[in-house]
Amino acid sequence: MAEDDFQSDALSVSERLAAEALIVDVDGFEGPLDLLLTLSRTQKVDLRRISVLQLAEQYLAFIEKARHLRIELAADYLVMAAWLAFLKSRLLLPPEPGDEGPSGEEMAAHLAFQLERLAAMRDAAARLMARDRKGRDFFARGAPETVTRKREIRYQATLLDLMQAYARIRTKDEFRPFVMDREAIMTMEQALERMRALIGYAGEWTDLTSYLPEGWQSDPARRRSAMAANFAASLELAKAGLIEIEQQETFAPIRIRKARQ
Amino acid sequence: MSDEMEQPEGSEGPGESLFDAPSMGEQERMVEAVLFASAEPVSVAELAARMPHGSDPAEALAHLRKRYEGRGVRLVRVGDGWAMRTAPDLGFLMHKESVETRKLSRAAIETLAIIAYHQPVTRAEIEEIRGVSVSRGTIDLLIEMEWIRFGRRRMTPGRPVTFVVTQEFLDHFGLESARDLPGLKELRAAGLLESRPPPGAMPGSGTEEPEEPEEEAREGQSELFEE
Amino acid sequence: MSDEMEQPEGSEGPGESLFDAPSMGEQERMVEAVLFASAEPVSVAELAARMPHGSDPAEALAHLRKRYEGRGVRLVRVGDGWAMRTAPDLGFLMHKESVETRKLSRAAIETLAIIAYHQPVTRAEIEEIRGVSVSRGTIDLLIEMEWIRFGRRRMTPGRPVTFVVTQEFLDHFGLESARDLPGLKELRAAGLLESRPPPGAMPGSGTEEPEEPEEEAREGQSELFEE
Repeated sequence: MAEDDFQSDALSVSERLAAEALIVDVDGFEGPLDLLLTLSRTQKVDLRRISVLQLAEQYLAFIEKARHLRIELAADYLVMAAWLAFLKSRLLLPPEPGDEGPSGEEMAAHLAFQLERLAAMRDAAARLMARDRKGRDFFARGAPETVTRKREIRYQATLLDLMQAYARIRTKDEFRPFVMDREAIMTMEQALERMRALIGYAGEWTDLTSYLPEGWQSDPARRRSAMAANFAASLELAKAGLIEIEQQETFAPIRIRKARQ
Repeated sequence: MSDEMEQPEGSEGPGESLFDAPSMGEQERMVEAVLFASAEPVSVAELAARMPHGSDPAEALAHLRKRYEGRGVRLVRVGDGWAMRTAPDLGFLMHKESVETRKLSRAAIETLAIIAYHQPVTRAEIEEIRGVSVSRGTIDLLIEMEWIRFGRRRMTPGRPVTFVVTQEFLDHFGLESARDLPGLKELRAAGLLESRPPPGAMPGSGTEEPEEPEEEAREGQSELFEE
Repeated sequence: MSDEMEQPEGSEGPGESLFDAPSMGEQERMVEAVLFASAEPVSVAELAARMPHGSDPAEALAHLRKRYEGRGVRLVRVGDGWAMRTAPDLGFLMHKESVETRKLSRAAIETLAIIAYHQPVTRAEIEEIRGVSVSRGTIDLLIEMEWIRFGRRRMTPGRPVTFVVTQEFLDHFGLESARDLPGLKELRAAGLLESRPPPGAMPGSGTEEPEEPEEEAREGQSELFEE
């Protein structure tokens, strides 16, 4: 701490406070360029006339101070410090013969350009945000009428498509693979259609199996399919309120009858 | 429009009668803007509350209403409020129509073909011919397209409905009657019934098989259409 | 073969060029109705598509714009669209309609301004200008607000995506086009919109591989937006 006090002796109180405010506020900076821009304002000159050398020194002093205060600085602040130290040496020392890379002046000019450009963008952003804005200064229609989007989907099919489709179906039988054999399949719709016709006569509880059509009772595969279809159909009919279903206990026969009323 | 300058800034203190009310032209502008931007009809009382003190929104409304007479939008009374609405004769502009052409799905075209060749035909018969169940969506779509319609009920137990093709169908496919559809022999002669090698006849090889008849039972309406 | 199908259903048959286009007064009404009904800008092409055949929406727009001069609502140009908006001097009447604008961070505001003035601009260029990396959240936020969108990829190594501002941006800030951004000409004249390559290695600007940071940005969703 004593060291800090000693260091800051050289600075006036107001300068010291300003510097400390900067440091305390370090999180508020949007990176080293932003910090440089803020520091440059203390020069109170047009950014085009700024002394990059002086700016570099200000920045390095700032970093130094932050280190003394043991403030953790993000790496890019330190990278910038290293670069500015290099720039400073380039600006101060005459170029050595065989030196490669850009001159100190070129580097300084580019830094000045960057600062000016950033400042210009800040200014542009402020002007943009200060414009009349929709939803604050001017407004769109509050009750837009919904445009009914009539999306007409037009299906395309030619006579050829139709004929090919039919041909496909008719020739399918000729090569019908075993797995496609639907002989042993009864659809729920079939069962439903059939049961609808029969249900008028089912006044008493009747075992569902008695509804299986002729020819579907013995062969196990057909019987299974018919049973499933009839069961599903009876659920449909019960849902429609046409029949009642009961089963006395697990695995007991399922029985149906016409709904009372 | 020098009146603009006299109008209180912000609406903080419209209660002051120190300021003259804005000119009627200015009041009309205000009513116009408020009605335009409001999502709901606005009552005269609410207009008065929003406008500078001393304004006469009822009169401004009357002027505005006259101004919009015969225009594309009108000032209309809705309940005890006022709103702007499109002129009724321009309602047709509010429909945006787009036409999208899609290919009919295989299920739909096959179902259609069966109905065309076998009409009148019941759903059960279609299923028997196709070998798979026909989804309700497929039938509904074809009905909606006005390519098929319900025919007479079949006089068999259950009295199932039948389907037949429509005049619209015949027009679309350029047919005078469904009887003009080429028969199987002609199809064969036209090369449409080329003999294809039998697909892998083993169970499980179904995936390589383009027919994949099982899919239909599973598909929902949205999957009816191929790109 | 079904030409009669092309005609929009429900329209009073103005789709044919057999009919004369409506009078200019009538066209003006139509444009007025369509623009009043829409909260979003409507392009001339869309107006033409919705109006009867032979209409000249551009001319109707010019008439309409004149008609609304000085009124409570105005006809404004937004990018390639047109919209009705309330006059900005009447904003004080609308506190009820005001939407709470999200408080944007400084980073977001600056990033937005850089994209607007430098578009199309890559993420690396934004970072070079601000001297700090741009967080994904900032870009995401601006995209979500529909103020920026992906532009074309830059044809440089790594093919980085670029960002541009949207029509919604123009609409929000009351700009006819991005050329009307405040101070744009001066900034360009001052060379401040140039992307000058830094001499030698500068910190914080990824000079050695300027497009490098884009590599990560490229993968993922940005792939979706290739034009």
